[in-house]
Amino acid sequence: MKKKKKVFVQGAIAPEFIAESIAKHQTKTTIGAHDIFLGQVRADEIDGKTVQAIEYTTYEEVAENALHEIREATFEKFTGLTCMHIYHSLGTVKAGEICLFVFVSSGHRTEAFEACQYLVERIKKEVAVFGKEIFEDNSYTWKENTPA
Amino acid sequence: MKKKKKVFVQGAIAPEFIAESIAKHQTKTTIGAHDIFLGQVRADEIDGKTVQAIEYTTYEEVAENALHEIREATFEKFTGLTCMHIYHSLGTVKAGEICLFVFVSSGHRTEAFEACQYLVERIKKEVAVFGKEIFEDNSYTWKENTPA
Amino acid sequence: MNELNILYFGMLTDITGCQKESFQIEGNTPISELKILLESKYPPLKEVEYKTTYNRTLADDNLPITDDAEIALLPPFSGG
Amino acid sequence: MNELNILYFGMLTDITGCQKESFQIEGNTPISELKILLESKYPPLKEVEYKTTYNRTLADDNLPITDDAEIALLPPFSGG
Repeated sequence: MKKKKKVFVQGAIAPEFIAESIAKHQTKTTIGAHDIFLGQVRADEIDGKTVQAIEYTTYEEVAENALHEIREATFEKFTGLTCMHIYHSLGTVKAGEICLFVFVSSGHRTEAFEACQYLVERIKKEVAVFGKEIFEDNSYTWKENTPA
Repeated sequence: MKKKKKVFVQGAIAPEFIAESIAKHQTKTTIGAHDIFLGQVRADEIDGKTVQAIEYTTYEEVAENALHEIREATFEKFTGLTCMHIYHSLGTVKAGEICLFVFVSSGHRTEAFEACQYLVERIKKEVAVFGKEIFEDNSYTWKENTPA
Repeated sequence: MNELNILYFGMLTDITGCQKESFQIEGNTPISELKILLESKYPPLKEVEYKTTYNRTLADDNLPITDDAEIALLPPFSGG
Repeated sequence: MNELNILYFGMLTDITGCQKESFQIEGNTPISELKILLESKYPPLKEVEYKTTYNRTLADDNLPITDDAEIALLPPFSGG
């Protein structure tokens, strides 16, 4: 059993952090394809009010156990994967900022695409994270995920 | 008819360039999902020799016409797309460096995933780019794309 | 008697007004019984969907609570 | 007579030894005839797969060449 990797980061995920993650893979020359999914907070309009930010909370140990299981299952299902990285924000992420970063690498493109999409679907469905959509007047509503 | 966008860049695509592209989308707050595909040059072993770099050439006008058509078809097929960016290297790209950057954004995740994969398949198949795989002793072989 | 530490997450905290509380129950009470007790304390809980964990593992309603445990009530997830 | 500018790409340049050359043909010669002429000049061309463009547009073999044109021979693409 591999060690559990750090997934949760405080606040938004910076584009520079994504660039650094990409750069770190340039020594891995069996990789031919990366697929990166980024979730960005939308300024949705709900009942006439506009979302300014989402505040994320988690049940951290339970979320990390689920992520660990999802990660292992993905490596088993897609045997050509070289790497897999998942980062999710906690706390406040403003509209336009990035709250989810899923990064999958493999020798060839099809596995990278399929594994990345598989991961994102499972993360949204099975990981104990809760989003609170905050409006400009500080009122809020609880985010609901749509099925794919 | 939209104007043709610049696709070809000289040499490898830098991770910082990718970060800048991501950052530019943070003002577009209808976006909820980005999918980014990166093609990276593999150090494949072929007949006992290892690929050090790929040298890309193109028939530029013909390639740009095809890309323009692919872009228009993708916007038509995936009507929820917000943005689409395609960059491909010309000249020498070393093993481990990035030669293709396809960046698709939409309100929701499924369209971003599907459009990105659709674009990459069509680009590989329909765009007049030729890769010459260079070995350590400066001998070479012509790259062949595998079907998805 | 078992001493439970009950955690509430997401929208459930709007119903309970707190994120955690202590709760005492008879030994071997099944999760389903605990849910009835909590739903009578917080009636709007009956109207919402939630899952339950028992010591940080998802638990079926018929599982008996056999020790001083951490129980959490989790509404539908909305990460990403 | 039409004055053609013929371009070769990728692995085809290994066969022809050049990236472009001038070539004269009778007016209204179809692409298929031009291919036969080029394949007799460069026999290994017969063994490989390639597409042809006529003034930068993919062209069928039966299309007649009606002007001084740019013709390109393109082997399978291998971008990305």
